[in-house]
Amino acid sequence: DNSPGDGGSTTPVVGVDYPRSDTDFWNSYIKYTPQFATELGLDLKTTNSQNDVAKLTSNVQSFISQGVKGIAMAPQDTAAIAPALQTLATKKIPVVTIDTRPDQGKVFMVVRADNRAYGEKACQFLGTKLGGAGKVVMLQGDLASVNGRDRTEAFSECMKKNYPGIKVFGEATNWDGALASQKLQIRLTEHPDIKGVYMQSSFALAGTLQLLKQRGLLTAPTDPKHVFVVSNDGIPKELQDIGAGNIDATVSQPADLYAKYALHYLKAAIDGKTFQPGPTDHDSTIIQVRDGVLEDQLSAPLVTLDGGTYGGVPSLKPDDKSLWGNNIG
Amino acid sequence: MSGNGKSSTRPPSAPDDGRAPAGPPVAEATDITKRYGSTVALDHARITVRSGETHALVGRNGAGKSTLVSILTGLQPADSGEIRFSGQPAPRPSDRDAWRQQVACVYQKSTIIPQLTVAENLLINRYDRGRSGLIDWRTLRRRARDLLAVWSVDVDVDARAMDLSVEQRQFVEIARALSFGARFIILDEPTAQLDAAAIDRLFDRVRDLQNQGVTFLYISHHLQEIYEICDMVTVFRDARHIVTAPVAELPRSELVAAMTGDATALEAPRSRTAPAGSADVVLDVAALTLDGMFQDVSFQVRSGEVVGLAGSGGSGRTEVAETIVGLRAPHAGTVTVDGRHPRAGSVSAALAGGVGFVPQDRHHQGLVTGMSIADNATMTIPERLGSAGFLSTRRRDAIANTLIDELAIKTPGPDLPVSGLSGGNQQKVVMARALANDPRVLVLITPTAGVDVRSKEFLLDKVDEVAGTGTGVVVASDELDDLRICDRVLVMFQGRIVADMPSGWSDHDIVAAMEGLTVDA
Amino acid sequence: MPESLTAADTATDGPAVTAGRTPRRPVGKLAIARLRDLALVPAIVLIAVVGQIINPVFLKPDNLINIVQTMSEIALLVLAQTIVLVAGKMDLSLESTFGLAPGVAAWLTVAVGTGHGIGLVPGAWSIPVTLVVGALIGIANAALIVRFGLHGFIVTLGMLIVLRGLLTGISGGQTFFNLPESMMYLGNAVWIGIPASIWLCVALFAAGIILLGYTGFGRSLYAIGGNVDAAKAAGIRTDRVLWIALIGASVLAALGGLMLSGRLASVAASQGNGAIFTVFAAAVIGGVSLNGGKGTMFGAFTGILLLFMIQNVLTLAGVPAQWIGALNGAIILIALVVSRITGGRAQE
Amino acid sequence: MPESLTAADTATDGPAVTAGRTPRRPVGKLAIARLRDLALVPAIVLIAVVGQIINPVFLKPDNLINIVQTMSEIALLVLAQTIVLVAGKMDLSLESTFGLAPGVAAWLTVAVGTGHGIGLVPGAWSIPVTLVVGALIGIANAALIVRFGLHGFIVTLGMLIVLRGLLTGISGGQTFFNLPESMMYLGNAVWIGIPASIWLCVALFAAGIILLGYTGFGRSLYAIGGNVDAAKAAGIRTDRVLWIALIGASVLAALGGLMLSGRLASVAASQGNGAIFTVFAAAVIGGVSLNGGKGTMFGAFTGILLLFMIQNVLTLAGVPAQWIGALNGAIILIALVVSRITGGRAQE
Ligand SMILES: Nc1ncnc2c1ncn2[C@@H]1O[C@H](COP(=O)(O)OP(=O)(O)OP(=O)(O)O)[C@@H](O)[C@H]1O
Ligand SMILES: Nc1ncnc2c1ncn2[C@@H]1O[C@H](COP(=O)(O)OP(=O)(O)OP(=O)(O)O)[C@@H](O)[C@H]1O
Ligand SMILES: [Mg+2]
Ligand SMILES: [Mg+2]
Repeated sequence: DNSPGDGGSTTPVVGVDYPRSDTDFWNSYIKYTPQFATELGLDLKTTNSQNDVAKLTSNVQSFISQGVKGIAMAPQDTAAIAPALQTLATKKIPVVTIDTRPDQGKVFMVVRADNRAYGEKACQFLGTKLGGAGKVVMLQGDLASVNGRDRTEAFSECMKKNYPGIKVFGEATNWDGALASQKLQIRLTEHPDIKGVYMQSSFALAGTLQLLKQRGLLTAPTDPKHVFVVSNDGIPKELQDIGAGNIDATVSQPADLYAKYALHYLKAAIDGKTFQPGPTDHDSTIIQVRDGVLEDQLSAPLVTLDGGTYGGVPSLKPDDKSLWGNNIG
Repeated sequence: MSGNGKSSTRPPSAPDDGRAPAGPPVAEATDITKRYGSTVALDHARITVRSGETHALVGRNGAGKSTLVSILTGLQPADSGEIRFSGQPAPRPSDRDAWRQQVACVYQKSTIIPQLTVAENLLINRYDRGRSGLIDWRTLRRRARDLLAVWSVDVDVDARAMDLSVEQRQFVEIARALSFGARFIILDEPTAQLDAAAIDRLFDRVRDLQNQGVTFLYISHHLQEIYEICDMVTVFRDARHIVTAPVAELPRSELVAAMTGDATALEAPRSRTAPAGSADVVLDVAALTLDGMFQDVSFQVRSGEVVGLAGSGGSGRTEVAETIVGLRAPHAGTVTVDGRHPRAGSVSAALAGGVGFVPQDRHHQGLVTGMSIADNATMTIPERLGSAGFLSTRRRDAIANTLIDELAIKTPGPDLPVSGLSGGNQQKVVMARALANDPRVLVLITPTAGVDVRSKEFLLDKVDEVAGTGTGVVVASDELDDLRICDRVLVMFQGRIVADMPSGWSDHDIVAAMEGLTVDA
Repeated sequence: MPESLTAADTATDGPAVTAGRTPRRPVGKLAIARLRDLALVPAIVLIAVVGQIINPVFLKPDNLINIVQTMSEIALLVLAQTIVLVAGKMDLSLESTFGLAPGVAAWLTVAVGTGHGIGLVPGAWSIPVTLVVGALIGIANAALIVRFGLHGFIVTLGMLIVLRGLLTGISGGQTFFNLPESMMYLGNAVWIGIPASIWLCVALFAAGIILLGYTGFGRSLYAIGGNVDAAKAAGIRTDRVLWIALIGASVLAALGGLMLSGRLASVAASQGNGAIFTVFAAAVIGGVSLNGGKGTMFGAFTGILLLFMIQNVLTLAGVPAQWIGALNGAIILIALVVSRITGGRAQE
Repeated sequence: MPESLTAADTATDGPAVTAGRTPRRPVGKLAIARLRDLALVPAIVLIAVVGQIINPVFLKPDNLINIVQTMSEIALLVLAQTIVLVAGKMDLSLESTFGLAPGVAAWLTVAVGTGHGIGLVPGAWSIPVTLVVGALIGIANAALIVRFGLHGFIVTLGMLIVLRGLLTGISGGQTFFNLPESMMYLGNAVWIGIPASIWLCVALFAAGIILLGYTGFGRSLYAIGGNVDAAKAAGIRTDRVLWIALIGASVLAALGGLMLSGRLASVAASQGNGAIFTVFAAAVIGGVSLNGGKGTMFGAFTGILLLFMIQNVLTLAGVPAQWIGALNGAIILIALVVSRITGGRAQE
């Protein structure tokens, strides 16, 4: 299915579908992508599926019509993408998925950080800081999101296993800051002795801090009233807040690496390269998830003020130059 | 010139008998033109209303009367032409208060706001304010109560307007219009919804005001009213001014000729020959009762017979008719059509059983104005338009064309939306719909309401003709013209039939019976 | 009451009179009515030309099929909504039915363990289950609106929230996958080189055109939407017609949802969320009146087609991700405004 | 004649005639009107009792303050929508204004580098900017609806999509942080031990009650919503009143958005998304008619209060996350149905 127009020697056309454009994290990804495409010498076509897998399927179709040689996507619904992958497989167009791992079908490479690890890291940090006892609120994302679910499950399991003395209140928030704030407020009223908050994404960041401030709970970590707050994403604002002592930790989701390695693997696929499970040259490991699906598990570092190690999890300081949040804007 | 109009008993309003009153006219419209798109509603029309007179404005449906009213009251500007009040140019269009000091109006279209209370409707936009600048509801209610007392309208000023009867609402409108203290009052078909007693009350009040020197512009399709209370009459036809003359100098036939542009006189009232007593009974109403509306109503209609169902508003005549056609389900009693009992409370069963129906008000129940004439006229007979639920547009249009010819509906074709027809023609479409299924029983409720004289004549002729083919007809109306074509008239009062008058009744008897003064036979 | 007043009045004006003076019979009028149906065709052509200039892929058969295929499921919602709107009602809950009906089918048929279904009934039941759920929702709507006389907007707004919540409830917010074969068929089959969903969508719209224009039932819908009391007085069983319309609409929505689930081989907990905005926009751009009694199936079809063509062009044009929403919205708003202006009447 | 008949007729059947026959005097009526205002009070009490039983935290002052504080911003949307609904219009775009207005303020005031603003104007301008953006949106709506006579539902549906897109556009989809002090004030200040936003919300509703019930402007809104031609004939400048109502509503929505932004110390690109459903549900449960001319501010307030109390109780009750939506929806639906049934009339 080579269209006659492109002779092959010119820069290969690749398609990248952005999953959504209304969160900080994905917007950083959107910002990085063209940057790395230029670096790698790829001709980039982009679409936005606005978190709607039907739209994603349609976008894939228009990529095909435009004769792309490879597609990177981040299907937020990992089940529904199967038919599209099948179509692409029959057309021999390689696919790299970012952030999520399709439930079925073949892809050339999955580039993602392990969402379960996010939950676990947050759990280890909070567990250590709380000394294994107390009450914690977990502000979940959307019930319908795989990544959110992974984080929820990992966090809850880790708490149950390692810190049984900690009671977790899980609140679904639909990734909505106002709703998150409302739920947190209710829980704080009910249990004024809540000592920790895990936000599964930075969407609830400002609202949570504001609420804590209002209740006089935004105090130094040494203060007994202090509430430990762990965020997730690693956007610049979180790093600043860690530096300022407003929150205690975050898990930095590597938006830059997502963009970089998505395109890296696409180019490799077009060039006919193949990969094997094992460590990579960029401080991560490729694992074989199932037959025909490799996954490059990028590291998602925990960031804390002192850069210490918590429950066996090492962390970086917020001003670490390797954090993507310190490299944009 | 001034009023020795037939039944008028009041003294002449213009003292200077025989000469034009001195001073400028109260209101004067000259050379008024108004277009709506391609419709010319007024074409260089004019009218002059002199101080103290009661001036009638008549014309067929669509002649432009109401349009002139809205221009005279400042609701909308004319395209060209000039309005003067007492010799002064009319106020600016935005200055509603200034307009209202010149002229008050009861519009043809209701200007009652159903959700608001009677008090607020009466005094809308004329609120009493307390010291804080906020509305003082208590004072407002008191003022409203005083206003209503003048009209002896017994309604609670705190009732919502939507809960009032038609007549009560009309009086609220009238009371409001008259409460501005304007010396010039326009009444656009104020009696269209009032029964005889209410009309009398209105006219008493109008005469009071006439005696106080208030000037009226009065619009009505009831020509006898013109002769009863008006001094001057202006006739509009096709958006143009035709004639202005003292009422006394324009006999009825000339008036009608001026309105219709057609010299042939109205036919004399028909003298029907009632069908032989042996004709089949096509409609048998037995002991029909609808609680709160009417009780124990029984009568029969024979093939070819026209039976009137008279009564004032609230007498139950409309409800009886609606029960016959299935719009209402009776609590007791039966309706037999042509020997069978259509299921009670089902219009489709009644239609299938051979009933044709002209509802009370064409806008409310008669027409889907956005749909074509063909669709409207054949709405009652979907089964004849094709098989298996499908319809053939060709067959529909053929049937519609037949009906259009039969009823002489003026239209370029069957696919014109009925909204494009004049009032009289719209009513003909409603009639066409009623006749489409060749009914054995035709039920008509106020079939000529709001249609002009010529159309009225045509429609009543049609009824006569249909009866001639063996259909039994019920005419529920309080208009004497409608009842005149009947072989006999049943008069209802407070939900019961109180009189059965064979043809040949006098107007007085029937009006008296409708008022509840039964003349024993 | 005052509403009918307005309706009657506004109808009075308009172009009728000129026609009134030419005393010929048939001809003209119908042609104009048909023309109004074609109101969006110039816009569609325009978008096609613009699209082709922006990206030569636009007019390739592949891309055209892509457009119609992606719109086919939502188009069924538009079809359903048009029926309801013509009858003078509104059904906001269609978007939730679109997700819940196949969701319930998946929940009941997907085996335990393979995709968080409960595997109660065999896979072959999935299509009947979907349609039955659609019908039940329609019955609930109709009961509340027709039987109890509640306001359609309010009832279906409430239903929208409840049904969406039910889908989240049974799915636990997760996506159902490993759907039974029968559920996947409609969304994936290809008949004579063209996806089945396109055939189905086009066939249903053709049926819709016939239904609205050439059956007694269809004319009843217009009559009821135009003036329900007049329809009643003409012997139309208004309640029955409304029941059928509301139930039929829900079943169509369920069918649309089924097709989408098939195409995506899954039912997401969010399936259909927000679709109602697009549906209303398409119907209205296509000339269907929100006040009832007006509009055609063909017009509605051009409405949804136009919207999806616009989206496709925007995608092909590579508009920056964060501005697609605003641009799409602006084009819709302009289309709405223009279609209302050219459609004449201010208020409808 | 015919037109006025229409209005009259509907009343002829049914209870109208009887009303005409029972000439009872003052007492009752007004009291009943007031009572109707209180229709939701029993439901509120019921929820409070249930809540207290489920979790004794419910009636603690802290929790009550929570409820009112979290609802205060959306309540302003309800207030705004009520004004528009009473005047017989609808404004769907309020939910987008709720996000866009503070979004623009943040975009213009937040310094470059600290949070992807463009730092064009000093922070002190943020409140005026928010309100001006609200007013501009209101002007756009009013121009299209009042000036050009387009259908309010259609216009504001289009605006909803455009404005939402604009916010995504200027924010690049990201959340604005590091808002200027002045933007944070209203959402955070505490006056006499109670959050400023509660004071503000209650004060504005009190003002709303006076506006609708005791000023000429308020009564004009009812008159216009009830019968616009009649209002015109009564000398009400209907166009001007509608302009003011639509602009005022947008400004109120902007203010509500500002308060939320302040409370959350940020403006998310999705701020307000989906809020319109809640807003309509609250207004309608509170007895405001979608057909205009009916409803009170107090009723609307009880509507939104009830919804937030329900949410609070559901959260405190620890209902499983996936069923909260369905339960919440079911309660709303029941409330809608019950409020319509007790409210009398079928059609409104
Ligand atoms: N608002 C309007 N828009 C368009 N046309 C109108 C409007 N109002 C009136 N017309 C048209 O202007 C003409 C005159 O109407 P008008 O209402 O003045 O008639 P009328 O003499 O009062 O009739 P009737 O006796 O039926 O009340 C009619 O053809 C009518 O259709
Ligand atoms: N309200 C209206 N809207 C649109 N067109 C109208 C309206 N009224 C009248 N017309 C048009 O103007 C023409 C003349 O109207 P007019 O009312 O004078 O008819 P007519 O001959 O008096 O009929 P009728 O006997 O029904 O009154 C009609 O044939 C109709 O096409
Ligand atoms: Mg005429
Ligand atoms: Mg008139």
